[in-house]
Amino acid sequence: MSDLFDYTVRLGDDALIAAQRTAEWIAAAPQLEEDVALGNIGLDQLGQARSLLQYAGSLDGRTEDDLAYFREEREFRNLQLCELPNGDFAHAMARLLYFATYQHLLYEELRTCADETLAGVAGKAVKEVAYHVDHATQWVLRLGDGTEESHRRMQAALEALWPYTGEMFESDELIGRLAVAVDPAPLRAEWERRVLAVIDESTCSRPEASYQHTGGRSGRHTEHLGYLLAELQHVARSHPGATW
Amino acid sequence: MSDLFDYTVRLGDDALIAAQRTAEWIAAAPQLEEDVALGNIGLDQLGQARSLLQYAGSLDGRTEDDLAYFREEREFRNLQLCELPNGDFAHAMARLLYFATYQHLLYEELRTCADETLAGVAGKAVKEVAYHVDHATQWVLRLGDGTEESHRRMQAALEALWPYTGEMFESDELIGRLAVAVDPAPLRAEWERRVLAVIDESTCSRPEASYQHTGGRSGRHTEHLGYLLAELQHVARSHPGATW
Amino acid sequence: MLTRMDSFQATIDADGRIEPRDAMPEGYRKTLIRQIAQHAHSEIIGMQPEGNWISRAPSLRRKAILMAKVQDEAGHGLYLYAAAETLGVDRAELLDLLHAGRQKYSSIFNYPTLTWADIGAIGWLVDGAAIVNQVPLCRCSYGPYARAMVRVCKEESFHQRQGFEILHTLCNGTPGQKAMAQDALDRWWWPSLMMFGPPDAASTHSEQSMAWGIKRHSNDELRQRFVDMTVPQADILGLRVPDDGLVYDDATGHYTFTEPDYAELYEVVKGNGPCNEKRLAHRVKAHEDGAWVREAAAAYAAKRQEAVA
Amino acid sequence: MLTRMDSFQATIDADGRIEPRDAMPEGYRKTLIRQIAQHAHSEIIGMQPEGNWISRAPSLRRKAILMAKVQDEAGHGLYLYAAAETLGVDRAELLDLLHAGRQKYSSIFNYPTLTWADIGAIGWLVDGAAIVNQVPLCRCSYGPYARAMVRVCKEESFHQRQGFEILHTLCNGTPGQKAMAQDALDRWWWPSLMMFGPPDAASTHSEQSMAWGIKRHSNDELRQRFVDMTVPQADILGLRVPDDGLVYDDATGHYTFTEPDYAELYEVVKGNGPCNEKRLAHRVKAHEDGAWVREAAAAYAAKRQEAVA
Repeated sequence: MSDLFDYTVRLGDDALIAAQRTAEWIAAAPQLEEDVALGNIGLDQLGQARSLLQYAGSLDGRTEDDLAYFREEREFRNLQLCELPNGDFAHAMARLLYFATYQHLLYEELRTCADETLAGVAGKAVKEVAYHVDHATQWVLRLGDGTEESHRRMQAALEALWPYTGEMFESDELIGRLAVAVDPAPLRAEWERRVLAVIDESTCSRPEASYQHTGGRSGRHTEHLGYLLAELQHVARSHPGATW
Repeated sequence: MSDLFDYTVRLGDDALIAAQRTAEWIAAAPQLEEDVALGNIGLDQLGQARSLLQYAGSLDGRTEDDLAYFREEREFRNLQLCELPNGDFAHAMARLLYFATYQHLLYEELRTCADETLAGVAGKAVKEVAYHVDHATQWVLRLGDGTEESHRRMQAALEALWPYTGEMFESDELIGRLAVAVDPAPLRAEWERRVLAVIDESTCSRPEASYQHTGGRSGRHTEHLGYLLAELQHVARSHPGATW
Repeated sequence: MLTRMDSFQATIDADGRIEPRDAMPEGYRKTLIRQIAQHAHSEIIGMQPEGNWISRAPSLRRKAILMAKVQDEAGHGLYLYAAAETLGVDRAELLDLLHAGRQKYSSIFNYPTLTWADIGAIGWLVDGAAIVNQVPLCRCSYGPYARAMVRVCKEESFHQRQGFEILHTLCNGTPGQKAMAQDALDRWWWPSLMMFGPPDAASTHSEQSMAWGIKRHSNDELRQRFVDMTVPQADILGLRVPDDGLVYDDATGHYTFTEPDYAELYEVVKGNGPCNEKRLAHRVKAHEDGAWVREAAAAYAAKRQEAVA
Repeated sequence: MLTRMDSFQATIDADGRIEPRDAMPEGYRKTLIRQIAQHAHSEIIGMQPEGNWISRAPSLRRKAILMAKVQDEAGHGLYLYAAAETLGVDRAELLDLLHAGRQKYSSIFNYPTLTWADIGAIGWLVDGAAIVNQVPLCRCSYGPYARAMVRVCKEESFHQRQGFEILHTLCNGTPGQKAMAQDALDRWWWPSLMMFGPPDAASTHSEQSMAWGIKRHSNDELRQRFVDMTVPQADILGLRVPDDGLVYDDATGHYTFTEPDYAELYEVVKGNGPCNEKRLAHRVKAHEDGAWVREAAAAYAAKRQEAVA
């Protein structure tokens, strides 16, 4: 399998697993407007996943569904941040702020890359994730500067997920070899600037962590992903070869 | 498939799905002794499931694993009571009291049935479930007559699961046709006598229900079973034909 | 001189639209609130049985379609609560009534979704029945409700086609898939027929609603329309409608069919269906889990307001 | 006349057993409490990574074996807490220290179990290493601990064989299964080597523990013993140990191997491993969720007591 395949799968898996978690909020959100908003966001993420996995699949004769439903856990390449269980609504918004801000910076660069397909996907996606960032920002501000309880929960969520943000900016040999790949390491400073500005404004304090989780890009995940995949894949795997 | 197969699968599925839920308590019980006790109970249930599914499988050339891992949700014949999510420890003990008391009465009759294998399984199992009844009884008494909170939780659990007990005593055409089958309908009076005696002693009040759930014996389950099976079956289905 | 109530009756008689600021009889207002609220509640409770399969949808394309559909239902809930609010109640009140079990939602959502094929069956049958019920509501005498229904119906006919398409794919798939489709039809057929409510002879609210131009057709008329529309579609799918009494009557051009077991309907309406407890408990839990979020949003908004003032 | 402490030293020197009512230096008592508690904590935290696969075990036979194994670990926890209690502490205190992060458990359990093969690898490598560590403890100078270890070791050697057997089946299975087994060995090899603690040169508690007959062999000795035992088993499985420096030395009869990255060990011990937070949070949640149950049991017991009195 090619570097381009591997790289595209990373981005596709991020979006796919994020979509799966976002969708768990549907019919469980704090208010109906948020069911709609999270539905939109989940659909955007799923759409990105499909475009990326279709493209990856086209490089080695597989379909998006082959990649989503018939790979093992160790073959998934998403960030651990995306696979963590939902937690409360503050966790959902902290994750969305961290992840969408990263995606925004990444897609912004990717849309000028030499690979037309990736550039095209990124060009469409960058607008979507700008909305995600905005949505998350509004909620982090509201929750951080809302009630005592919401402040406490927002702070806890920002801290709980912070140790999963380092992974977003890891460079590796694949990134070095593949010209069209966006090196995420240099995006970190701007990501921190943006995210910390929101956190500061929210009256929450800046999270710190002595440890940063890693492994998603090489298929070493948290113990949560296995359960997510069992659910995601069970029907498809129960009917091998079927069309839906 | 024969009536004997269908009947044996009912009992086997009850035990299998109960074991799956009981096992979820391991490493999550209120105290270490209870991790051990629930481990024992889950192992007993799983052992019964294996004996019964092995026997059912032997009737039509399948293995216990074929039956456990490669049937669809609609082919499972367990009581809905067994598949409900665990809830709190009071729910676990209410379910065990209801289910094990039923199993005890059933196995007691089954051990004198004309089918040697079923009689043998029942003869071994009846001793195991007598212990389960005893364990559940002790806890229902402790929780019912413990603290205010435990009383409230025990009462809530007894009531929440009561609407799932009617299904245990349903007779149907299969039971009518199959000579070795134990008709559960006549067991109801003694079951109620035993269970209500425990509830009375626990200082809880007797639960009532205007509705009794049904459908498990014809494969109409709650929406919970599908998720349980996705988890149970995912690895096996991911490696069709493999030996473990 | 015409009183304001005369003007109401004149509008109704002329098949015109009553708007929020128009005078209306209290019974008209109450009937509408009850009906629109029940309709809104049905949309949001209806998210659950379908939402149950989003995480397990067997292809990414189907997953996306299903997510969009469930999200549309949340949107329908929003329009409908907004329509109800034009009658002087607010959404929070209506939700409290739902959560307390004092307002109903469509009983169809008290049945479980047990396989992927159920997602097809719900789209085809349940949305199909909803459309038959709702298309006449696009001409309802109350303007805001009628306009909400126009939008809802347009999306629902889209959902209905998607449901049919799911089943069509299954019916042309493996034997296991085809069996799954038949099983879904077997389970959803009778509950779908009951979506039109009790038979006319036993229907309580109908007459006055007809007079007010809220309701345009009787339950039995709509049920017949649904059967006539659906049976030929089942034939296209190659599925058998689970009714031995089903016969096409050349003379009338309609299907004769067996009446569903209304005793079951009454039980489910009373709360005694397979999923009544689960649906309401899920809804209440989401609401309670979200209370701190709504409070925070309100507190934040109040602080901004203060800052501006 | 001999003092009671002289008698302690005499018993140690004669390789005899110290029993709970015997005199012992405070340092001896504290060291033992710390070690036994850490060992007990390791048993109960160790239930989690394996418990993670009970619901997904790919055959019913393996599911039963795994359930029994995890249940044995709970049992080991019980014996070990009981052994610690003979030294004048109680289980509740020790659990509080664990939950507060003030007592440790084996760092090996801070790695995730990612595939079914990890259950084989844990049985084979982790229980294998535990046995190498623990067999000498069956001759530990403190009687209750030594006796608990006899029982624990017997069960663990059983677990170790089961783990090997899981991998043996995978290695003789499909290519996918074999790859899963190799992957598990690749991930668990280095953490297993670290189970013997820091290299002797950096080991802090060892010398005094040796003098007291608590410890019988150095970390590096035990590590070597483990490597010598395990590498031939890997050969039988047809798996490659992920160490390019691994060579059999004919002269010494031992394998030469690359030292693990102890910096990682120190990080994980400090709390910075992939699952430290998850393991402790799960444990604390089970304890907190169970508080009302333990309170109820105590209240009930008190009521019975009163009734009898």
